[in-house]
Amino acid sequence: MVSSNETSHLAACKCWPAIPALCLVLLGGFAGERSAFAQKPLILQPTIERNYQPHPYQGQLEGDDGQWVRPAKDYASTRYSSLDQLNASNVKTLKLAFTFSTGMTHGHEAAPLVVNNTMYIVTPFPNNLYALDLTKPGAPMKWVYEPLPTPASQGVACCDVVNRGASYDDGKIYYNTLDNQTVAVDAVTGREVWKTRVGDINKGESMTMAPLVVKGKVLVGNSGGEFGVRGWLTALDGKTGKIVWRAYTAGPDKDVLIGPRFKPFYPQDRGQDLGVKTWPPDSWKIGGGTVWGWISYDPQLNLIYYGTANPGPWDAEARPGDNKFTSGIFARDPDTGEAVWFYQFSPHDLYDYDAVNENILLDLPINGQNRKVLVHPDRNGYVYVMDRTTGEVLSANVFAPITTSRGVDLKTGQLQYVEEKRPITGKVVQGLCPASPGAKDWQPSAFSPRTGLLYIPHNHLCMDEEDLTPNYIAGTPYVGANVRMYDGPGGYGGEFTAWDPIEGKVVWTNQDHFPVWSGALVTAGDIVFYGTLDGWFKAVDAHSGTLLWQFKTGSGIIGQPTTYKGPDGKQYVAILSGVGGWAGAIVAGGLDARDESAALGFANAMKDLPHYTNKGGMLYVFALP
Amino acid sequence: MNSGFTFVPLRFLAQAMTLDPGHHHVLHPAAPQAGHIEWLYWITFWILFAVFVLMIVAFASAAAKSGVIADHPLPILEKDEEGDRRASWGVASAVGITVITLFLILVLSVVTGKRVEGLTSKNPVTIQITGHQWWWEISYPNSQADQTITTANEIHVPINTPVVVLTNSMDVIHSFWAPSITGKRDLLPGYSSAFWFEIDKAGIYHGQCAEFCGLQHAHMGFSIVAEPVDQFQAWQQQQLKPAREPSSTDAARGREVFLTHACLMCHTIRGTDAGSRFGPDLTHVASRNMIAAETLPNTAGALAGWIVDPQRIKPGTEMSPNPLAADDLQALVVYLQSLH
Amino acid sequence: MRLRLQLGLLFAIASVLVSCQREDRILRQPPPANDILNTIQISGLNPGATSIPTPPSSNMYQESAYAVSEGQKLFEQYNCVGCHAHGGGGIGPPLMDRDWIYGSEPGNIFATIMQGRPNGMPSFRNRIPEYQGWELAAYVRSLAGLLPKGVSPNRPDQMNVKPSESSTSEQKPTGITGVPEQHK
Amino acid sequence: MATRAISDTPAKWGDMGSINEPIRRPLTLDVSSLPSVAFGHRNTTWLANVFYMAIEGMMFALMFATYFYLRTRSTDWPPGHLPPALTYGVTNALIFVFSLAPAWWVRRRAPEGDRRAVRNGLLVLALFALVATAFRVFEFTTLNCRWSDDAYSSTVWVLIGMHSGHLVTELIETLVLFAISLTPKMEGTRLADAAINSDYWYFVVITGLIVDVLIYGTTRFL
Amino acid sequence: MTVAEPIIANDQDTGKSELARRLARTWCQPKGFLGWFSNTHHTVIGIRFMVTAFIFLLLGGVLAAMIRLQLIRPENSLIGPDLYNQVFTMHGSTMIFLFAVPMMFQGFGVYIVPLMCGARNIAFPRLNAFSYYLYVGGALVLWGGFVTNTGPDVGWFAYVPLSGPAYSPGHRADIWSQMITFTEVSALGVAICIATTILRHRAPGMTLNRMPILLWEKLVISMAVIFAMPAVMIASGLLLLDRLVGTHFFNPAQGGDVLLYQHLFWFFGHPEVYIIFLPGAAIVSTLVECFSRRRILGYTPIVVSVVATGFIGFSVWVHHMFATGLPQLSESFFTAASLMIVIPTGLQFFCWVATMWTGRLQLQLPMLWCFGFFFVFLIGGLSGVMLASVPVDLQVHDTYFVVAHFHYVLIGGALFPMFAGIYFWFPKITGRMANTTLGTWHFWLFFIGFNTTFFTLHFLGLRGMPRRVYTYGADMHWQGLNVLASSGVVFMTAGLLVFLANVIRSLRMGKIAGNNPWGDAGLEWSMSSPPPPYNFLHVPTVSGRDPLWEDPPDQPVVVGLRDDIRETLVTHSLDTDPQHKDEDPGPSIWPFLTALTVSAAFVGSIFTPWAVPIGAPPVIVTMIGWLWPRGQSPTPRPSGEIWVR
Repeated sequence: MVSSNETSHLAACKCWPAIPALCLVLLGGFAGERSAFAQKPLILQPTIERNYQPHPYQGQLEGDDGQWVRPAKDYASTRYSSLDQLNASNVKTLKLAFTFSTGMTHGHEAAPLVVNNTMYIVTPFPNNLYALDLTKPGAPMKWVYEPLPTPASQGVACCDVVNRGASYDDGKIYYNTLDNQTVAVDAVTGREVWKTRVGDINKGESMTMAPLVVKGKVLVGNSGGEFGVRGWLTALDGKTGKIVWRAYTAGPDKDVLIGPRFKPFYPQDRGQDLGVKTWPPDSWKIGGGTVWGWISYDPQLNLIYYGTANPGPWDAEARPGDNKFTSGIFARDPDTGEAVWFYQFSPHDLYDYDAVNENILLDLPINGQNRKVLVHPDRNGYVYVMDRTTGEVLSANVFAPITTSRGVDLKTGQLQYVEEKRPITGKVVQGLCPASPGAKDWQPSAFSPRTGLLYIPHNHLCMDEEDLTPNYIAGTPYVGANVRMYDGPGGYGGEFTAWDPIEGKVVWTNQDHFPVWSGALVTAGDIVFYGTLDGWFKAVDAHSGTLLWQFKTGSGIIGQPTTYKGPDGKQYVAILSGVGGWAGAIVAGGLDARDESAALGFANAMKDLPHYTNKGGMLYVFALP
Repeated sequence: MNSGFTFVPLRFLAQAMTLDPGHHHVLHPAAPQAGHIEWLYWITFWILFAVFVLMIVAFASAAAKSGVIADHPLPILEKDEEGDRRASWGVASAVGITVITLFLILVLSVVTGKRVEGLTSKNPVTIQITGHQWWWEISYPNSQADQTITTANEIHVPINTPVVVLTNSMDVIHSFWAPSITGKRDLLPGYSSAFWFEIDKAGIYHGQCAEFCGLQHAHMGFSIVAEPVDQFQAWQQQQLKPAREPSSTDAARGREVFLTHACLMCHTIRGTDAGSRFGPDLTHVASRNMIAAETLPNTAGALAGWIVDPQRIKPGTEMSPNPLAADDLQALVVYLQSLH
Repeated sequence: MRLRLQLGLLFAIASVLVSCQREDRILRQPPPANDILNTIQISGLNPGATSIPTPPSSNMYQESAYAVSEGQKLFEQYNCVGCHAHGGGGIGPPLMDRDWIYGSEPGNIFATIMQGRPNGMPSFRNRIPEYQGWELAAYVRSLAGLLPKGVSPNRPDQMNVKPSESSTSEQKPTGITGVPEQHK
Repeated sequence: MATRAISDTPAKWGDMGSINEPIRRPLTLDVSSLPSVAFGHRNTTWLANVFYMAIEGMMFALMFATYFYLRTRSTDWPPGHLPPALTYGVTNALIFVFSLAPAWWVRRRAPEGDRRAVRNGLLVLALFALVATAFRVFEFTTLNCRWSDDAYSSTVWVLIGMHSGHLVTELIETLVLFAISLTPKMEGTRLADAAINSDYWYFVVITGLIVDVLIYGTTRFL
Repeated sequence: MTVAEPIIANDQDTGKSELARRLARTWCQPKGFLGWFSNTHHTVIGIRFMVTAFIFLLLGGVLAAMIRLQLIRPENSLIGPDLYNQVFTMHGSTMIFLFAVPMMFQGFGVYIVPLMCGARNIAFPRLNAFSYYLYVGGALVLWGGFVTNTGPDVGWFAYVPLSGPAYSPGHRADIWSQMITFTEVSALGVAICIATTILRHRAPGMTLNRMPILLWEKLVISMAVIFAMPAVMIASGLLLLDRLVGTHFFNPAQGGDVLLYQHLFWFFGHPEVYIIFLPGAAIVSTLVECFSRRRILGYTPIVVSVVATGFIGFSVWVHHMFATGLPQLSESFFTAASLMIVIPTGLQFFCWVATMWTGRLQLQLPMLWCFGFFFVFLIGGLSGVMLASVPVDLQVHDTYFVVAHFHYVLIGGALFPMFAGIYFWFPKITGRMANTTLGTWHFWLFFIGFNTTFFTLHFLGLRGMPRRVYTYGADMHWQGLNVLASSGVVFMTAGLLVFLANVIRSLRMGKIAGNNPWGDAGLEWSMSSPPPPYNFLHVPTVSGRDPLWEDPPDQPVVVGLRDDIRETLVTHSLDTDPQHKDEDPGPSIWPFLTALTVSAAFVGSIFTPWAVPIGAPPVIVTMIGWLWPRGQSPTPRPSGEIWVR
């Protein structure tokens, strides 16, 4: 008899631990896509405004001379140009006027400035400053200024070696180099006027932000929140380059320049030495809170507004407490640096929600009352409208899908975190929206007084995060987290949204496959310009978002479009194309997306970007024929 | 603790075998919980000892009663219904007694378990203990963040105050055990659990990792320093300060050595640039009695030996050898010893 | 019985050959001599007619699974992941691919770690002991699939961001394949 | 002697053996007339097969327990994945259900010694197993996860992988039995083996359906 | 092997009769080199199991001696932590997986069960032989790994995450988990053989209530193996998958869980203790009955206890995990269950005492070992009661107290009965009596050595010495007790040497034993010693619980089984009514070849998952070779034979 028929089952199936192995060997090629939103309801989604009625802006804006002297165009940071040659009917005939290659292949985030018929472009590292003569055909180069920053500074640039541009004031172009020098260059001759070192790369500091010049003071801040630096904002004397004052983000009150004038609206921001008490001992010294974003200035109130970046490290368990004054907004007196008020968007930030985004200073009717407000689309997914005299939050509305918080308590000003989404050491927490780059990162939005809308280029990403015990080793990254990002609900990565700041609702939105990592520009011709990571430079209708014109540039666009009136009286639109930055690092740095954590997890969301675009660095200027 | 259960010679014998000089002994409790357990231990011990004696007597007397020496198989006994019935009664009653005894032990065990586990008072001191291969990270979380203390391997607690211990592990499973204080608790990665203890006698109590955790499982000790509340608070205040500035040129040089060699890649000294959390926090290293997870005394010689060749003392430890020049080493040791 | 003995012997010999160094746990041994830094060469181009013979640089640590896994641990601890992620790169270049800016020999990598490189790679000389530099070099090579699977580390107990070095093929293709879906 | 009734030819108690050999005891139990083949639960291989199924069933049970245990450790289920797509899973479940018919047929005809029916039944069963295996290959592609993603994916892959192991084993065994049935050796105990093979197929089907409920059902409704 | 020519002592079965000659020819096993690998007779395989397992007992003992030597003084540098961890892991794994189960369950069971049942061979003898070769394969993998510095170093329990991919580089832990696969498949195969033999091949008349206690226990153990071993297969299998192909079962970061492993492992681990202990208890029951010269008192309660032990054994696993911080309710439940299991064991003790009390206790060498068992196991059992209590367990868990406890339980529960059994069945296996004087020396040396070593360890545990430490500090004051403990090793080693001398001497010049030297009641004593290849000249029938004592002289025998083929009798599981006849498949080389191909696939899969697809075809081929009907078969059946349905 076949005595042990069953033996065949027995022996064969005792190898079962190997059976899945067999299957996976045979089928290794097949795999499913990761999607965190299979069935789970999102907690917060933006509200769409169905019956939008245009309500033109009632307030006053700065006068416009057709030049572009600072990246945000004006002190209120509107990025609105009153030039109206281009409009919905003729924009489709927009043609390339001239181009200029920067010779760099990293992320070009700067805004081309136009002053006195000269265009100034700052490149990414090595941070050359080019002056182009607009009066001559083809805009030949007038001069180039090469600051020769130390190459080693590239090692402390968290998210590509970008530079967000220069500012013009009083005959000088001011900008920062990656190795922490602020330079003033004579706008006419290209000679260096002064050069001041304000930080140290060995501590992980670097500088990427565009300075703002207020009342002769050059305001600059450092970068390096992922390197355990101590963030600050410094005012340099525009003439000499001497440091006038320096306001640290964390630390004792005297370092933060908190004095008797400091009157935050909410009680949790009041108290002595909160910059020390809300940190574990000595952690504030390496706690981030850098100032690498945008500064706005209200000449009337004589206050500057800027956001502070995330606390470090990302592993929040390593820094219990509210971690003041990171991930919040400061109002300061530009003359002395004294803090006037502070508000923290993300106390004890858990997700790298820097608060460095632009603050657009407007006078808006809120609840029937005309208020001096600032509008701040934050990384945490809310557009905050705040009273800029007091720091009171008037409204905070959702502009992108959010799972990490339940809303903002307008009474206490507190962000309501979702407990289940709190990253834990040693455990992957899934479906965190917005992801680390936030619902919107640095890419600045534009405000049109004609439509009364805010045009927000932003991200639509979510992530999984696992915290790890971080090690602080000066000059090396201090993060303590594994992150993997992916497209948000709906399976796309970016959006360009028109936002009604009064109603707090979305008016229209254009989806994009990738995060919209470029700045926005809106003109009096009711056209909005922005670029996409795959290299399209687009003009859309400011009322409806309809695509009117687009141009495919040589590389992905992460720059800030500007417009100006040329010497020939025509309206020009300029944009730097050159993929890079955090989002484009996968291309600029040649990263390998098989590692989902590459570029702090961003590479995973950008896996297919290399199919769409390649490295480059080119200025494109357009005009009507 | 167990005076109620004294059978003098046996007790003497038992105690003689458990004579112990140190504070690392299940039967030398220094805390109420270990005391309860010791009580349970002894009462169970004596019950079981009685059972043991009875059983041995039973076997011996059975052998004595019916034992015969014979080379060849003896004939089979006839059935003895009456004898069997009596023997069956004996078996049944023995089983009955067993059941009752076991039930008694169960009740005692559960009652003791309740006494050991139940937290008796409010306002405890909370300690977070994180296991690492092969040392203990100790932190004292505080709702006011700047009052958070981080130290290693040496746990200071106030006496007569409940201490709540939160556990966690960064790598493999460890087990926290101070025999004189209370029973052990595993530190499991992916789980955070809590237990508590309270010490009523001031002193230094030794503890050790009790779950096999790799190469240096043997050298993963810790100590609990139980002290009066005021001393404990003084210790706390001291620990909160940043590291002392070097007071001598030697110490200053030592700090330089620390900050320019491998030390700063793994250790923190608050107040300096060294901020790595991979190894123990050394901000107040000189305030501890032992180094290397209770392996060596905190003396200049041991410290120097440990820094130069830790792999001789703990093969496989994560601390790397540091072949420093003699005067650098000297300076470094001076500096570390100044960090009170 | 005899056959069984022979088989056992054969098996034992085979295992010895296979695993001779893989399972060694070097807990207390000096690393290879440091003169490697004087002999390694990054460029393949030699001035003059003949090439200078370069001694082959080897790294005993890359023979040991334990040392490579130590390297994996150190890669995390010393914040290498901060810049190079888990091989995919970020601030620093990726290490999983076949592009080696400064050479892929153990000595090249060791030199890169110890000396630093001008475009942002910090120098870890004096910061980490030499043997750890070699362990790291071994691990970095395993990231690129340059080590046999037997010594390459398994996945860590962390977020799963990529297949482990021990379960992927030895030399990985570079670049990205496949056609992306059309852009909306 | 209640069981006597079910055996048509009981052993005979007699006083002498049938073999020409001196017997030291006067009484014998003559079993010469007992049959040499048994079907169903009296077959020793059937019993061994039951034990075997108990072992494998225990493995499945523990994997199910693992699945639910890991379920408790996650807030979302499936965590960060779409549930496995239904197409191939449901098709395969239907194939399993229909395949019970040939298995039942073989099991029923084998004791009658109907070799042709058994051969055809085995062929049909093998075809079913083959189709199920083929669909299983596609099923792997629609699980919407990779075994190395996380614990959930690993469990799903191992569950279905374990079951695939049984499926393939059963396929091979059915093919081997079918090959035997093409020779004259398919008779007697081998017919019994063919019937036992059907029992094993029932086991494969039942565990397959439970696995389906787990990986397709609980990810949607739990 | 060591089996000498049958020594014919029974005048009824001189081997010269026509029937004996014909049976001997039919049931003969092949000779020669290939024949050695083709042999499928249960006595041969059983002896191989036992001899191999004993070799591993000795090897495990050498490792134990190394451990004791290392711990003899504080900060000893004799063995570094790397080797020490391998040594204690190898000690535990060898003793549990390569010695205890193969010896007590597989070897002894395979040898004795068919003899006690009155069967001509074990059911599925080829599966049985296959199991043996696989066991040898597992042993070679483990020890091959050890000698090549690839010995597992993660403890015999291999807790994750220490044994997981992140903290155990190389292939050391893979070797361990694949060894588990080998030995468990082997144990499961034997469990199927033994359970089927007991249920289907018992002699007519040996109804369930007449089954010897030893068979009951083997049946219960087989069931325990069938239900417990899958858990460790799952645990080690998932561990292997985690390590080799990157699954995440035990990775807390990705939703895995480290306690899951412990649950799976101990769901096997605790029944395993009873799988090891119950054979010992069965031996003791048999011996107590035999040497008390009376029917055992309390047959039914003992059988019920054995079955109950089998069941309760599955509900106490969590007492290995008290220190992980479980909810109090589950702690109480598992405390109660762990205490409850004392009751059936206690009941057996009481029955033994009562049997001896009411019997006429013949004090012979095997009985001396039984008394050793009573003493040692009693201590182990009672300290087990202490460990069931959560608070006490939290103190002494993972200390030398527990080490002492389970050595008292396992050495007491397995090794002492094993020696008792060896001395008892030695005459049956070899045909010669073992030397009593040497045996007595063996006992006392071993007994004294054992207690010196392990009783001392209790105190070390109470003094806070954890398990698995490769050394300790001088300031812990543990040296004195460690020296004392280590000194016991000398005695134990001496005892084992005396035993080996005894075996060698007795094999050569021991007294000829005869069929039934002890006058025992079991069927295994009814044939010549050692048993002929067909076991029984006539398959017996029984009419009482103790056949050789109770059956009348005219007890019938079975006739009508063919002697030209290997025909066996299949009876009903419950009432042993003869049901049908079956044919033993006879010797075959294929089980050995299959074991080779399966081993190759298993070992290969440690190194690459491709070993599975590459290794599968040879496995399938050898299995088809094993199962394919060939030769004379099918035996022509009488036409019109009616088959049982």
